[in-house]
Amino acid sequence: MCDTIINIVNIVGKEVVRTVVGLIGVFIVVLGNAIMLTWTERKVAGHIQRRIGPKEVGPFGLLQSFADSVKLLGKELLTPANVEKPLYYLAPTLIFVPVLVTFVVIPFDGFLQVKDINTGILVILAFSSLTVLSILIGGWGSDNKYSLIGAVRSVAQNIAYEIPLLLSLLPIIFMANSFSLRDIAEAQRGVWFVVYQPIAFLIFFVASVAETNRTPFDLPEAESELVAGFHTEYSGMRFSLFFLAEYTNMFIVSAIAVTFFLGGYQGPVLPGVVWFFIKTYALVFVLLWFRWTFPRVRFDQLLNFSWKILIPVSFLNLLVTGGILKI
Amino acid sequence: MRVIADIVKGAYSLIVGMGVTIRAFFSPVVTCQYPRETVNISPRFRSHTKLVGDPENPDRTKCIVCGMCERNCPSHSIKKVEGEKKEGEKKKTATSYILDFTTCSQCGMCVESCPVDALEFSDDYNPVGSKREDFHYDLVKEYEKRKKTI
Amino acid sequence: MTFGLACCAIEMMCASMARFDIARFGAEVFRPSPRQADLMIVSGTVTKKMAPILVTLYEQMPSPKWVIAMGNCAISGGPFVFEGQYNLVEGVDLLVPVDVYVPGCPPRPEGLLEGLMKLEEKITGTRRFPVPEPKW
Amino acid sequence: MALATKIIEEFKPEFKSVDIAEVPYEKQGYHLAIEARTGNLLNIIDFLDRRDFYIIDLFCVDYQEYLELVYFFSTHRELCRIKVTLKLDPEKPVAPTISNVYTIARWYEREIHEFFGVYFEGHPNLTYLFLHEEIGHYPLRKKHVAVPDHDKKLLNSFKPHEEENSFFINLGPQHPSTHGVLRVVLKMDGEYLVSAEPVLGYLHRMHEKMAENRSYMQFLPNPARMDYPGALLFNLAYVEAVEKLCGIEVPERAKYIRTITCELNRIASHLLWLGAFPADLGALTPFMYAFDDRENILDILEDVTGSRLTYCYFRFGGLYNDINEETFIDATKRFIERMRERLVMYDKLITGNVIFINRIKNIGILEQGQAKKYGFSGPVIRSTGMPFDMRKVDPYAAYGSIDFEIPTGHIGDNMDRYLVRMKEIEVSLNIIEEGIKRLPSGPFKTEKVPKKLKPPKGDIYNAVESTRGETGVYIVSDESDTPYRMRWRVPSYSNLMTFPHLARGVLIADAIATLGSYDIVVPEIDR
Amino acid sequence: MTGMGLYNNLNIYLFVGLALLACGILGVIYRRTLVSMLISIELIMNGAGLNLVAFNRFVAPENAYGMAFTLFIMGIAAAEAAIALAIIILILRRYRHVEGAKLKEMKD
Amino acid sequence: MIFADAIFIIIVLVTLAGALMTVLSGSIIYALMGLVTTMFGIAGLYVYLNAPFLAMMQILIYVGAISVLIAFAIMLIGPLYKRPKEWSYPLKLIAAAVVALFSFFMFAKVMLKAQWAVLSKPFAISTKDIGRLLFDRLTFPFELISLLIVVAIIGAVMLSLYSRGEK
Repeated sequence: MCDTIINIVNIVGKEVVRTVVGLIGVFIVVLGNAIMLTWTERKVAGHIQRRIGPKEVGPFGLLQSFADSVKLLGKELLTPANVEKPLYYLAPTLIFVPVLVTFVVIPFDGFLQVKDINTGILVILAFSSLTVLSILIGGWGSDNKYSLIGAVRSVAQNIAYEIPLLLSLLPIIFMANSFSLRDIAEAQRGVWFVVYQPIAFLIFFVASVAETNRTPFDLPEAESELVAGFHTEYSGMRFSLFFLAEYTNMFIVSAIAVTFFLGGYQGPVLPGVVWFFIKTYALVFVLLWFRWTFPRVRFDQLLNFSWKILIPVSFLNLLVTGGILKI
Repeated sequence: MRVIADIVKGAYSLIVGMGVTIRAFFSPVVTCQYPRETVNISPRFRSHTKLVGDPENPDRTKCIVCGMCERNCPSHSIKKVEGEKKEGEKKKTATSYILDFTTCSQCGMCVESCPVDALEFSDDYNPVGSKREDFHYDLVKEYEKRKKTI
Repeated sequence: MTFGLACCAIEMMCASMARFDIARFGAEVFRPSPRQADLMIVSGTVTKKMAPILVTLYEQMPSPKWVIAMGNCAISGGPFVFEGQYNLVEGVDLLVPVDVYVPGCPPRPEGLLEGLMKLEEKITGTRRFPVPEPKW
Repeated sequence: MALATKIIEEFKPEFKSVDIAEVPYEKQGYHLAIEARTGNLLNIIDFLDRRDFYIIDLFCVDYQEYLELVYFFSTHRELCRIKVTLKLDPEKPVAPTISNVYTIARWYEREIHEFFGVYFEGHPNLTYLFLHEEIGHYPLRKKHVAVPDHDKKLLNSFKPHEEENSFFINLGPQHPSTHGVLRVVLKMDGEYLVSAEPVLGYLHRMHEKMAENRSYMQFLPNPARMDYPGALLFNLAYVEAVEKLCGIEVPERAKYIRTITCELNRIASHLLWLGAFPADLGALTPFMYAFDDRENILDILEDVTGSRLTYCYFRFGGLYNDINEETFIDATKRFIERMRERLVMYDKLITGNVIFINRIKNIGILEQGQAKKYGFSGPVIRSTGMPFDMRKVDPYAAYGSIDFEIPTGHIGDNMDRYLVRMKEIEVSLNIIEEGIKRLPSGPFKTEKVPKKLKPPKGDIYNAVESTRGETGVYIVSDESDTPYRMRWRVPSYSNLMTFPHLARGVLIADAIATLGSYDIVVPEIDR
Repeated sequence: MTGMGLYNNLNIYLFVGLALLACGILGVIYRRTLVSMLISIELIMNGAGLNLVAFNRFVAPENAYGMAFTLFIMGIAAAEAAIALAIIILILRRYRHVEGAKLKEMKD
Repeated sequence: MIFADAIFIIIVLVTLAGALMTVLSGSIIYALMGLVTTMFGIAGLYVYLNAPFLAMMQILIYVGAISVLIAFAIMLIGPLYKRPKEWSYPLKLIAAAVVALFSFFMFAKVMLKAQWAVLSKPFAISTKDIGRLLFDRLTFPFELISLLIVVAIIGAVMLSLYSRGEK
């Protein structure tokens, strides 16, 4: 048995095996995370609102999201009559690509990483723009006015917030002198970057809330205005893919924030991967906390906030960082 | 300068709001877990009506089939109030009293108009059914059922 | 999926609020879009003007789908039925198949929860929850 | 009544041939009655418009031999209700439109048109507002009158015709933010609204028609279904109207209990709105908190009235049953204390929130001058800075003997509407406290109410301040035990009709915030 | 087990670049609206960039001039797209359409 | 490495298919999708050319910025409920095809004729090298590009302001 495995490994090459195993791991993490996060979200929402939240299915309602996903799988796959079929079908699949790709470069631990690419952060930033695109074609293809408006909003919002997101990461790249996420995490062995770059951290966090379309920036799916935004016409499995992607994106932005600002997997006593998850979920909790506290901003306010406050401030921050580092 | 002050003030207000919610997060829940425990329901709660038994003769209800409730009901939910005069009794005894609960508006008009106080609101606060006809209660039969359990 | 029409809609909201917390059964996600809904709770009077919309929404829901008629108005037109009425649908079951009826005007939130349990009983054949004791 | 005499003095020289009669206000609820004719109606309307009268209501009564249009006017400064009537030929009812003087009349006239078949000359858009396509007769006419074919075309006629470069969105009838079944057809230009047109009638439950089929007693449960969040207040409007009509005295204790329970109900209703309004803006948690508080009130009221929502508690001449002195007062006091604490919490959570402030400040500004044209009332008018409150203007129940302030806003934007309502909760708490302090003992019901009410011939208008504004009921009695005609003047109707005006050219998100700030209850509008 | 090493063949990259150029030309002529013309121009630019990198890789591997110039191309493309789209939206506001062939006024 | 070859061929085909989709599809949104596909294909080719940094920049700039910008413009242009259909005269298609094919074959001829001095040296240029080059040797063009972008941004803003004022 062992021999065959070693043989296979030798034939295909170690790197390939590592990648494949890693991808399978990523898939499991994605699914588990989404299920876990939906449960957490509902539970957190419940307790913030002084109620219990899911409870009756499984212990503490832990099986609730599981049951829900099984239900979603069992639902009829409705395709509305007027949709542009190729686009309509493509969107949920496409939204899953960046989710899977970005997981490849996230260092869960010094060792636990599918592949350390030396342009790691570029990979994440490059592929995360695909999310917008899939929202766009989903909204366009649904032939529904609400979806379309939701999609347009989403695009404008993403253009606006991608810039401060990038600009707030640049100082860290300056300081760590690398694009690789593992190098950046390693560079924080002593002091976390959040100490040097609190403003960048804040900007990054705000921008990433906007990028993941969470309250207070959840305009593309603003329930009271646009019914369900871009996924109004999606049902069953396809809808669940959007759903899954949303929760995974939450995890990803938190993970990046942790890697860049909060020392990644560094931490005393406990193994790195545990620290990583603790930090990440703490940030996710803050995201949830935001959602259940704040109202939604208006569209023009949203754009103004990015263009008039976040971008200038992050530019300034970048300038100051560059100046201090080099002079 | 004012812009910065505004931003700081705004951020502070957001933090205050978050403080409120986090305090709620850690305070005890107010949920009453319904099927396992129930809320205290006021004894005055109005559900559908029931007939009250005659304290002197538990076999019959207080209803004397005068038809007041039937006439006074705003939505004609009370149908077929019929009765017969039994031997040795002064008043009529109800044999059928059909309440169509699906059109009732729980106003209490029937209870109020009953001259002999034969009607009372029941405690059935959570009726469900899978047919419309489930809620065409025959109050006389209900009374007899209830009588047996007592 | 909510289909709040009238008075009962408020009680339906109450059911999802802190006191009764429909979320315990994992049913708090009131989806605004029919495409993502499983259950339509018709709570309130269905008028003739509303009827075609209700049917459309029901048809937009992916199967398997269920309907709860909540409140007397939805069941039979309730107290608004009178001779010569011109604007009511006397019972939502004339439009779409109804699985569970929850009578009352309006029913208490417990009624709705009980209705959900009844629906579960209807789907799975067993009742997982205890029957609450009669009160007094 | 100074204003009434002044009006008579000014009216007589200007309209020599028109009858103007003074009416006993205590009996009929209005001061003056003017009988207009088709020729001079517009002049009379103009006369009233110049004197800052606003239009309370406009409706029609079918007296078989003639149709009567009834215009109710009053001023915001001083109570002086004037009834202007106009008789029409039932075979060919045509009246001049007053919609270019009073904008709100545009919708009232549409309503009359579809329910009675009256045509209004010069009306810009005489299409159906409430009814659905299958109706073949004019429902509120006493005799069956079929709808002529050319009229049928106007049924549900608001189907937007597609135009270049603009597109339409149906906000509702099933849309998360409409709080029910309101439909607003929005014409959009990108994110901006070009125009908004409400379409009503998705919850038209024929209350007015039903009243003609039921006795006075049997109609009692209905008002509660009209405005379910503030059921008791509507109940009170109706009960008081009938009491005035029949001359039934109400004991003091009943008056006080009515006041207290009404104020509790007002808080419950405001709390419902307080939950729904931030939910429109995307914050869902205040919804839960508000309902949590509301649940407390419901417990108190359930203990008294027996139901949670659609109370049917007041009876002619008193109440259904007395309150349980100890538990009720205890619970209420506890609630007041708790609510005061919670108001501080709401201030922190919502009022102070910068996002919230930015979302609603300076959005949807209603000017004071428009109050005359639209006749909106309640918190909506008070937010413009006009201290107009039926509780003060025309005191009923025990409001006359309790002192309270009327919170007002400044510019009439969404923020003001929000603040006024929040303030009103506080004021209501004070009223309840005061009421409990003064609660007299005694009977809760007069004994002298006949089992079968047969009020004398005549009509009456009675108004109360419901949670949304001036709620009036107008009853015509013909000595039988059923009302001949009952008309409800509902505040949400006139409040909502300012929405098309406010929604022009704003962002859709702002429009939804504005709609939320009105606190619309659709069954009330549709009746 | 060695393959053909196709990816080590300069000509293939050049052909792909050329195909992109041809497609771009086709698109610029054939497409109707200004936006799709812009898209086609992006194709041409990409073809050029691909060529540059390919030459850099195969002909002059000791320095990175080709890559640097590809980066410049990307920068120019971004600037061009921004300006072009602004102009297109301007045209849209003015003429209510964005069809290249219908813009007669510019010629006059 | 047959595996690498296969993937390479797939990438080339995807690139070409994307390009064809861009120019021939009926609807503008499909054209955009074609463009995105092409960009991804080219990024793949860059990876094969040992230029991962460029590949990432390609995706970041073209997919993340330019495509999204174009998509946004499309949303603004098409009256939202109307799908602008891309039709043209078949004659024009033929003409365009002739021109395109002509240029294709002409350049192909030139290309095949030329003898490139292909060096088989190992190609190992890292991101750092590109950076060095950009800031040491090519500072002036780099600054020019920055200037161009600044001018473009200002121009775009001015244009939009102008059109808003006109409205």
